[in-house]
Amino acid sequence: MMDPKFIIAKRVAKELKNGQLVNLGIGIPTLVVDYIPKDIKVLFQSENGIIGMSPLPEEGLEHPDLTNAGANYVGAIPGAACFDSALSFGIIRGGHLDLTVLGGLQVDEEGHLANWMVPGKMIPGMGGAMDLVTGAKRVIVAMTHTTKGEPKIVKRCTLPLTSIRRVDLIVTEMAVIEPSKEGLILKEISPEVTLEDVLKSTEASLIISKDLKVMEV
Amino acid sequence: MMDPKFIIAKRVAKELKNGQLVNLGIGIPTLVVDYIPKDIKVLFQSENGIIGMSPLPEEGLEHPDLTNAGANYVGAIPGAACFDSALSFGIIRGGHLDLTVLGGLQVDEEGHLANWMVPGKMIPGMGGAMDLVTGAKRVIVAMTHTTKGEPKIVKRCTLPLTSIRRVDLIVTEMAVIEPSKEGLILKEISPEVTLEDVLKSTEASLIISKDLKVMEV
Amino acid sequence: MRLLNVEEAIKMIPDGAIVMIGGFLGVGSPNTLIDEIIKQKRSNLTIIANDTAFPDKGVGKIIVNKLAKKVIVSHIGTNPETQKQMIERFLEVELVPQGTLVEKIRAGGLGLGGILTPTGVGTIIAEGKQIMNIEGKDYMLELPLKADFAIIKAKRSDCNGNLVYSLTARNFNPIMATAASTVIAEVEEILPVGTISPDEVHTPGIFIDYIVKSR
Amino acid sequence: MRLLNVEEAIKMIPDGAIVMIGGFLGVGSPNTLIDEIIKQKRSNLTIIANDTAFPDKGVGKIIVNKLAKKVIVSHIGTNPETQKQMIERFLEVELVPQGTLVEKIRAGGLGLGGILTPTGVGTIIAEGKQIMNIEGKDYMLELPLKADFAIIKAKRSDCNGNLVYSLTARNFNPIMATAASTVIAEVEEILPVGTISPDEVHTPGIFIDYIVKSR
Repeated sequence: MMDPKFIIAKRVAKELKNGQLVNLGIGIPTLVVDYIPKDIKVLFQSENGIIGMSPLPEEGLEHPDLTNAGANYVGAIPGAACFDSALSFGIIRGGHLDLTVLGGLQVDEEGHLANWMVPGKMIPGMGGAMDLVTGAKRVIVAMTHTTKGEPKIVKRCTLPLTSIRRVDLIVTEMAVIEPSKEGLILKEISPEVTLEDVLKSTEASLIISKDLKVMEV
Repeated sequence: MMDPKFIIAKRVAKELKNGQLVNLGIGIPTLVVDYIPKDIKVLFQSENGIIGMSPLPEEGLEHPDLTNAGANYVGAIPGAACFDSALSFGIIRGGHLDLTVLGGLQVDEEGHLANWMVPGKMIPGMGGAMDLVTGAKRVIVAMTHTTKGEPKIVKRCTLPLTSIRRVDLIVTEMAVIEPSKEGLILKEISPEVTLEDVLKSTEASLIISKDLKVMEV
Repeated sequence: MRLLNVEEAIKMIPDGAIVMIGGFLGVGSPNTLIDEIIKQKRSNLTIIANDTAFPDKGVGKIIVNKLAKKVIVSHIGTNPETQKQMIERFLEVELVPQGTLVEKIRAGGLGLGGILTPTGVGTIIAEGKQIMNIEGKDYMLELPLKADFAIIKAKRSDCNGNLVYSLTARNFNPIMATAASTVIAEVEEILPVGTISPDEVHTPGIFIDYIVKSR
Repeated sequence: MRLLNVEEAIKMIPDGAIVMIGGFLGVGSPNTLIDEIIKQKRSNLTIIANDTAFPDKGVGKIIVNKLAKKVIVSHIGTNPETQKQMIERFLEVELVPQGTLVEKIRAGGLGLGGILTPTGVGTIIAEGKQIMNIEGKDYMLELPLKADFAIIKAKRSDCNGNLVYSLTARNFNPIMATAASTVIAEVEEILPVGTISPDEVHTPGIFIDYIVKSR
């Protein structure tokens, strides 16, 4: 089986639509860039202040003033634009960002995401995540289905929420799940696992879609 | 006797201090620029989005994209900077403007200025005046002492106020008056008029400064 | 970003639309677009702009042609026609201090629910407004402003819609570009992508839906 | 604007000062000034910054050298030393969402009494905060942030202090330049007045009190 993170990134890449403005979070979301279909052109925004970010064209071309939100050196496409953090988060909070893909620690039955702290253990801070989840037109959570065998899709988040906005899609290596008013709708299952496997690895109740599909990766 | 507006402009010019950032309103305040002492260098801000405005160097050099807040063609000094209206009013409201000189319809005993409308008659609107009076570090009102024989320095403004901030100085062709907690302090009288003339032309009570001077113009 | 001719661009705007128009007393106004609004007699408009300029300039022409039913502006003093139509009750005029107006538009564009400003506190424009005391000082709550359309003017654009403004013609244009459902930018020249440095861009192209060339 | 050497510049900052520091994970941070803060052991600082960067980079070095008593930041995850000092109760950490942090600083700099943001509503960071419902949506009132000093980094300055930033090194720098009593800008090059076009200037020189050259 492929490394889960590549399966997730590959599946998320299919969600991108031509012409979208997209912000990819650190970790698995960053990998999405490698799987974008050839016929799809998107613009990448990074919250540290750029639209038109691209991968570093080659080693040796690093510029100390051009990085992504994880401080990794990147490139820029012709026609890129830079701006300060106030405009950058204005773009995010103001609904001008079409899609954000973020990592997650937990998502619950209401579609609420928790991804910024584990009280008493790990407190990285929310960075731009709270603004991204609150403001982006579409939010996809890209995360492994479980961590150390523990389900990450839970009845109710035990970790502090990132936002009370319902995320739009959860993509794991096992399944694609769409949070809705009625609850979490299981839309796709990986060809590598059974429905039973998914249900066992999920604490939250899942509504099985009438149109349940095999996850294409 | 000199035209009152030139007397006022000339006296106001003496209030400018080296290195200040100054915004001059339309009308009499605009004339101040012609009387700035040679040893004083100030920067002029205009609320339509420039610091470093200068008079038009000569006719024929008008540029359609470079005007003052009255839509008159101006020049720019080397080292000028342009910006949008949000930053322009951020500079004003945020306390970064050292001085504004504005025209007035009325000023009252509390030092409150009214200069943006005469209900039922003339309603030009406040433009940037409310922000300027509220935000500038120092506000000087430059206006004629009376209009059609009616005092403009009154007990209490009958016209709608521009701000509840007490202005710092009133300069007319007859007198220089400093609003204070205690009331309006008469500081200087024009050599062309008597104390009696000033008191007769002023509706508000004036506290005569112990250090009353002759207005130098 | 799509390039349009001016006729197509103005055809998108329906009668009765809320339209933001850039410019300061006509400087930095999208004049080609304004002239076409008049030509196509787009009417019953609500105009959000800094001012109503002069009778023969910028937003002023829309007023003179009686195409606006309401204006939200900071100043009408340079266009006698505005006050005349206001007195005749043909035109509704909402006056907002200039710095507050631009922050309201910015709040609308950048997803803020409102801002607190000291400007106007204690004056007649504070009537009916919520006052909040923050650390001993009174501020007025001002709510966001958005529009159906923004028509703005820039000096240059690249083919991605990245905009650069010129001198004091910038004014309200970059802020309005963020705050309307559809944004039409009029520009004097359109350059190849890559000819405007990322650090020079004043308005990123993602805010711009359509570009029209100035006539 | 006055040119200073780095020693003089940092001597102005007293122990216990509130200091804003530009940069995003060290990119666009005033490293020459930061190194001098460490050299002069300026201590008990309250730092307002986007993040605490890495132990060997940007603001991170100030943390590692135990010179801060409090940080107001959006992220500490890349610097384990920050969390360690927080747990040891040596360092107070106030976490603020990045978009809220920059708006709080902007409000402080540009004279607003606060802003309403939807970010954080319903989460633990909303505890004790005032919630306001505007047109059916909840927003959180966030108050302005100001500082005694801002130390920022730009690429270039002219002799009037007009600043130009480079690419993603811009980030918080222009906003912080508006919000401190004393603003010290570190720049890589200082150009004659008139060599930076008015339309290219990112931060007008009036915001800048002192310029220091990067080492």
